[in-house]
Amino acid sequence: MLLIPCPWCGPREDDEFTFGGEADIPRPADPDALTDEQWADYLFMRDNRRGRHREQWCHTAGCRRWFIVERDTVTNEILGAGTYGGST
Amino acid sequence: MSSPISRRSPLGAIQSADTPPPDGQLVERPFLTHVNLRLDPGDTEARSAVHRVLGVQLPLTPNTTTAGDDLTAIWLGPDEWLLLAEPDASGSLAGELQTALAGHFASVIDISAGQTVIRLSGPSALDVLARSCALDLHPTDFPPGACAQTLLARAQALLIAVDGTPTFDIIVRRSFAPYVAAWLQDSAHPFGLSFPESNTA
Amino acid sequence: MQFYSLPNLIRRGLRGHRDWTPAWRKAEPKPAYDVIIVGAGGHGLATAYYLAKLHGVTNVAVLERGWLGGGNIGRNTAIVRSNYLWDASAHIYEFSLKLWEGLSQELNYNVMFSQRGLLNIAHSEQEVRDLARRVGANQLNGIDAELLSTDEISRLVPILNTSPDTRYPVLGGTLQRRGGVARHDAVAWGYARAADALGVDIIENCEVTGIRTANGRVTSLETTRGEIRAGAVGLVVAGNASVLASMAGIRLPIQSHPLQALVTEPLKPVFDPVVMSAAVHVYVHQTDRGELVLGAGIDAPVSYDLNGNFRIIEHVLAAVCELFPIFSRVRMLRQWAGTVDVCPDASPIISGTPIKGLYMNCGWGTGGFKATPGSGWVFAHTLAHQEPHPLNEPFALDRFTTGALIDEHGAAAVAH
Amino acid sequence: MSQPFRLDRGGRIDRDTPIQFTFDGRPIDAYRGDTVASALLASGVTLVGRSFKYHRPRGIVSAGAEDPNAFVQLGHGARTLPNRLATVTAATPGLKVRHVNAWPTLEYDVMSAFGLVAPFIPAGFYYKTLMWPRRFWPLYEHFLRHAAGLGHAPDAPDPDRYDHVHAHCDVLVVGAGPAGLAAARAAAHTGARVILVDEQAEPGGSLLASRERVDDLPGPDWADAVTAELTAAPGVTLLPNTTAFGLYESNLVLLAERLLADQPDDAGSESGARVWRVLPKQIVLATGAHERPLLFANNDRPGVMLAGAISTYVHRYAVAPGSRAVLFTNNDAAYRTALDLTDAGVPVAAIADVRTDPDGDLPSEARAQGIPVHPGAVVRHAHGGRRVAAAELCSLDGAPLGAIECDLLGVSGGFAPALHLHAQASGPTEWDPTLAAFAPRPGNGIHPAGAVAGELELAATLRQGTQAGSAAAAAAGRSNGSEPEAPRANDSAQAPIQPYWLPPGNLARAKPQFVDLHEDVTLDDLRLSLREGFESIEHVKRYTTLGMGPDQGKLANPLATGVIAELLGRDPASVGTPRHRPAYSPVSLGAIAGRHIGPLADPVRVTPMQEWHEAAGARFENVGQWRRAWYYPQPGESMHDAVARECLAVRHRVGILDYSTLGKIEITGPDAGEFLDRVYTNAWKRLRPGRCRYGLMLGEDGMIFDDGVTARLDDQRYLMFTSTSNAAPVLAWLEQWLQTEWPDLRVYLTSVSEHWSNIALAGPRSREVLAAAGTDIPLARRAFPFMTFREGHVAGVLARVFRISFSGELSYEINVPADRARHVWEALVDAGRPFGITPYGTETMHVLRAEKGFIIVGQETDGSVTPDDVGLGRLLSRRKDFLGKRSLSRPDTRRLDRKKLIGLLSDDPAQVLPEGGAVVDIPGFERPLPMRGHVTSSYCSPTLGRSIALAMVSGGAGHGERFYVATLDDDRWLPARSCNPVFYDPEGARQHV
Repeated sequence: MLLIPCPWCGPREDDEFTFGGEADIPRPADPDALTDEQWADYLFMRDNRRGRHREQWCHTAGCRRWFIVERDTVTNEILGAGTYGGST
Repeated sequence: MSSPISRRSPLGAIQSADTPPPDGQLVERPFLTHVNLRLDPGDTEARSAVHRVLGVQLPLTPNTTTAGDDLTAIWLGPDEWLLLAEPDASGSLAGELQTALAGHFASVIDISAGQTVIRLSGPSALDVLARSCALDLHPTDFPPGACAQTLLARAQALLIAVDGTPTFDIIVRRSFAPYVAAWLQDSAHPFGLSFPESNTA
Repeated sequence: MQFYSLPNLIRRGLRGHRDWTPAWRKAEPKPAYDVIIVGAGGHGLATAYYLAKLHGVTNVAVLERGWLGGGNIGRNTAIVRSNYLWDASAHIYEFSLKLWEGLSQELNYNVMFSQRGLLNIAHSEQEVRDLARRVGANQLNGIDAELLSTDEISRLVPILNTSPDTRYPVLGGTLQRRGGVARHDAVAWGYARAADALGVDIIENCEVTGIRTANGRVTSLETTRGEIRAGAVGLVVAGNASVLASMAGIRLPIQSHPLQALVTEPLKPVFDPVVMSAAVHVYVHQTDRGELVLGAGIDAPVSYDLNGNFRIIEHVLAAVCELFPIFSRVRMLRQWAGTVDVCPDASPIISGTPIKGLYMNCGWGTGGFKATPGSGWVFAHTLAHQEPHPLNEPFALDRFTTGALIDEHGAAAVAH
Repeated sequence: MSQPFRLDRGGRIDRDTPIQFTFDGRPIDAYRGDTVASALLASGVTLVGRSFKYHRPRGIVSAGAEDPNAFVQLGHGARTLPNRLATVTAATPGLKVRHVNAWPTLEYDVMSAFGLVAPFIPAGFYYKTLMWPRRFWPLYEHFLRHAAGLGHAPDAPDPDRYDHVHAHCDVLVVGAGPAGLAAARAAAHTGARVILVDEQAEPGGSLLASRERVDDLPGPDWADAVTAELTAAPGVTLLPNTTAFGLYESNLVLLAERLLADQPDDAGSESGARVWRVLPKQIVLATGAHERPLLFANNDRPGVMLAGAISTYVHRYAVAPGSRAVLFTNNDAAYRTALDLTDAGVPVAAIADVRTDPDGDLPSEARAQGIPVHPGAVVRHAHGGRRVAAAELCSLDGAPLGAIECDLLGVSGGFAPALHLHAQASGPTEWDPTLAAFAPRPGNGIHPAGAVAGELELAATLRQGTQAGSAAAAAAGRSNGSEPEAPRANDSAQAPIQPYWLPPGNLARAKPQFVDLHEDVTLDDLRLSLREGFESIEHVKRYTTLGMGPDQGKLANPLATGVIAELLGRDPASVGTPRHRPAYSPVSLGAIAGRHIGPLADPVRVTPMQEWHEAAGARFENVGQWRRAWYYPQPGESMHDAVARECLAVRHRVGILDYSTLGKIEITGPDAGEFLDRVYTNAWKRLRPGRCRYGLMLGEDGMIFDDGVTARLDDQRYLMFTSTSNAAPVLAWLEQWLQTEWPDLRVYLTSVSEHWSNIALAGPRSREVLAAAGTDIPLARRAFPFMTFREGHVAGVLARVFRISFSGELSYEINVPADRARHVWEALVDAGRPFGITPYGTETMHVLRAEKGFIIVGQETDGSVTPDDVGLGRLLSRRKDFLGKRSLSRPDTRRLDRKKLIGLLSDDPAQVLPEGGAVVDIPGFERPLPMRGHVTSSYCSPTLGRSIALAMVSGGAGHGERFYVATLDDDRWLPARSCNPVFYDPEGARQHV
């Protein structure tokens, strides 16, 4: 059970949250300009990193805000959290 | 076709005329006015406009509330609040706010019928909530005036510490109210607490 | 290879079992191999075995970071079935199931494959529709599949709560009689022993730290036991696919999640088939030892963490107590987690890569164990011929570019 | 009283409260305060069970949760408890205790025949045989399964309920022995919130069996005093009978509290349980240590016990587990037991000590008492069958020292810290050579203290506990500067142990020597495992089943580590120990499930009209958590009849549907239109206020995610309807895009799903009904056209009325505040009576929409379906980008042979094609048979008086193409022809009237 540090509500148990996958995957500005490979890379390919991992969480059962958490995917240790616009 | 319009609360309270909620330790507080307010906290003009209507400042500190005589402003998010007021305020409150906020990027939505309030109070309140709530509601961490959106068992709920009795107001969505009420009923039973007849959905 | 049989067991038993030899050699890495398999799990060892047995490729090494069979083959819930929805999946899983049916004899190692039947139950009208669709598809693919009524289900598993008064009543189900379970560790050991006997070097405690390439072709592997040259490399590392692939600069459409499982104290036999309910994320069967083995849902966040997650266990056991009210007083003995590599379509990747000579067999999600023999068989073919077998052609990496996904979320045991 | 082995004084049992229970039907006398084990020992019952594999006679080994043998079945019927440990089960009046795993009786167990063939069924024998003939495996397995197993599952649903509590504290102290009590005291001293748990019925741990004095009080009295002090202290929660069974990340600790049943029943005191879910700021680990058994031939005979356990039975329960004892040790602890036995009047015939010169205080005291001590000696063999009769001693070099008669053989191989909890969460451990065991390293908010930290001396343990308690409180932010003085104890210094793993020389060849008593894993099994290359400790575990029993190998694993190290000639630290897993002690599934069962299993969401539906005799279906009216059968009507009646009512008159479960999201702000343009496939900015539009939402992969109507309420406000099951996912999805990708858009999203109930009036007479119900909204066709919405009063309630249709008929969807919905519903029903208004449910809704060829997301679509596939390509805007658009131009989404939505009419109009049924071009019996697609929806259409179906088939189909649909149960092929998926009113005239 993870304690997710919501930037607004503080640490809460993980079942209050929705996991939103890897962070820092911006939607391409002009998808039509991309090759199928480039689009597939945006759509499906992930670093799935072992260790430091920046990821999106939403405090679904709380303040409904999306934010960024940095977590070690091996130990599940939370290394930091930040808001969009803010930083981790 | 004009039979008097009867209102029904999720937990079975039925009344045509609004009456104050009965006293007690585990009761529904039906038909209160719930207004959802969204605005940019940086828009100080908008906030003072709201202040003029409500008579209280919007709480900017997460998980806190500000209470006026007949109205409580509850923090829901950095740009979202719930205004909890007496039954008769319904409609008018939302209307006044909409007028006051004209021209601002804001949203005022009356959701009174979409949720209800369960009041739990008494010395065993903490023990009862500990059966379904993972938060530490000990007064040192959760003093009167504090609020938190969380889960009660598998339902979302908004908890408000009302006073040090302790007394809690538990705000739940309409369709989840019977489930939450049943949990509280089941948890409260060993402590000799239960809903009055009219509320056992 | 010492032949395993009752007479031999008795003969050696009379001599105190002193002259049994190791099931597989503790091989030292040679400087070079024709093929190197990374990962001594079920799929990797099966690949090596079929390479040597069917394709005459015996200059093969299987590298294992830790101890043989210590990955998902040692952590899974050992369920075997082939009732998948889409043709591509149905064909490879059914091919695999046929191999299972003769595996103990093939390997001269009793993997205790027990075809006690596999029951999928539905709790909603839409689930009934989906199961019916799967049965229809399975039947056309020659896979045994039966649609069951609630009554038939309660006759098959009387201890299952089929009352209409439960929160999510059982509305129907499907049965694959040829489905069942196997002794998961034995599968790894059996393949290891058989592969070793054919000359394959199994090298434990040898971690791959780098993948070297030259002009777009893989040349060698850097390991904790030195550099090893390779003609071809097969990465079969469930739970670490992305990590290994990244060593070759390849990004995969995979996310790794913990999958929870638990086992109870041993009981005298109470039911036979495997029972699965996708809606409540439960699958349960009783082992030959008498323990109930329960599989649960996967954790939502990406993680390689192997300490269990109690919340998921709470949810699953609530569902189990609803489905099997008599299990409420049975006790959980051990709980653990494995890492499942999940593709967006819940189907595996058995494929070449942009790098010549480098092949991947990964992304099996929760379907890996049941596919072990078939996966090894087609991957061996792919490595031996440097091109995919028709059975694994649809599972190419480029399907994520073309969009030709094989969406098996419905047929996968748990919601991904 | 027939308690031959009960001492006539001492003990902490309540001699004034005699009780009686039965063991295999035989009455057993006991006192309140006894465990089942202590009572059995007091009565001279030593044979309590049969071993898992060879069915050898087994007795009680320990006085706690580590016992490998004392598994029994409690009670019977629905309340029975399989595989409970007699050593931790309180003796209660009327408790029925039965043996497990023996037949027909414990004394004469036919399956003990396995013992005879033991030489031929070593570890893993089943991997080497039972393979021929192949078809016999089910037979072999049947036999294996029935031979294995242990207790019996209950035969009826569990009548008990289980409590769950979330708890928080500054310091959680696990274990209420000397270290734990001292720690809890020190932590409480700072005013910290403390929870102290212990698996035993009363706090005190080893103190309850100690000879030492603490702060000038006898150990047990001091424990009582501190317990009283803690019970009185504010902010301290004391939980006896509570096992900390799991430690998870975030230092979440799971406790299982055994509750005394409200009314004594035959399942005894364990029938109820409460699970505590504790999130402490800091943890003091004071879980003590487990004494290690020693290897010698027949070391599993009943009467062979851990030395410490003997002391516990003597001191706590006033039971002498035997009448003549021999002790075998490699450390000082057993001497304490020798003195305890002597004090209790039980002669100690010999102490065999592996050490050549045991000269500590305790050995000297023992010698002084005249106890024969044999230095440098070991027990090589235990004589006796169902009870040990003699211990055969020899010197380390094998020189025989003769057999010494005894009925009690106490062993002590040193102590292994009970670090299970710590290790479960991957807490760091290291090999401690002075203990010859693994010990936990502190850190990560965990403070080990006492025996678990390797401290075996009482005074030091008390000091350590006090420090740990203060340190933990301080780390939790609670400190008042001062640390209470540590309690003083007068215990004697202990000489170091001498690790003893393998018996020397040939002694190691003697058979059988059990490493794991529960699993019947012998020394030879370990040898075989290593010989066959299974050297990793995990391989040994899996190959031999070492430590896989319900005792979790608490005694076996620490011993095995040393034995394997010696057999391999390696350092024990490098051998390691099998991975520790929760639960430390087994916990019942029901206790873990807690309240989440029966009526509280999952929320049942209902609409404000639920009671009306029930009164109207509706049948219901689950749609996610919602319970929706499915159809309203009238007396004598089948489902088919009812649905037919409801359908025709809507087509010819008027029907009323409770559609409140739809998701409703208000989208407000200046950029609301732009936002909708990005998330919907079609264009929205130009939609005029007051108008509605059907929208389609795709995932980024181009596949249909959700659909529904959205209305523009005013310039800057839209109301979006989502499908019932997607209400939450769609809102989350929209918020994610808004907050993470497009924060620049000035848009607010608010769910109003629960505020607005939705009542659908459908059918040619619906306009008249609405008018009759009373409304100030002009209803004339031109005043209120199709796909528009109006705000006004309906039956006196302010409503939003949408003229949209999911049935293809003239239809109004009337949204009113949920608390007034029942009033409006009843008003409409009353007003509709003259028009023959008919309530209809979800089944009829499905038939009506199928007749119109409207898709249901999740039924026609399955996550692999694009808008083109279901004939909605016209909704794909060419002029703007939208989520998923790019994916539609990938090679596979452009394929011409993709599955497309078609209509199917079976040749036999009475034949309803099976939903899910496979569709083929040419039937046949060869397999695999090429499949064109499958039937997604199939109904009997009362309107058309025949069956209709929707199907997805590759390449789609023109009109009248021949297909065959396979039946699912009887291998028949049903001929059918393709057609336009819009079966009824294809021009859509009816909804415009």
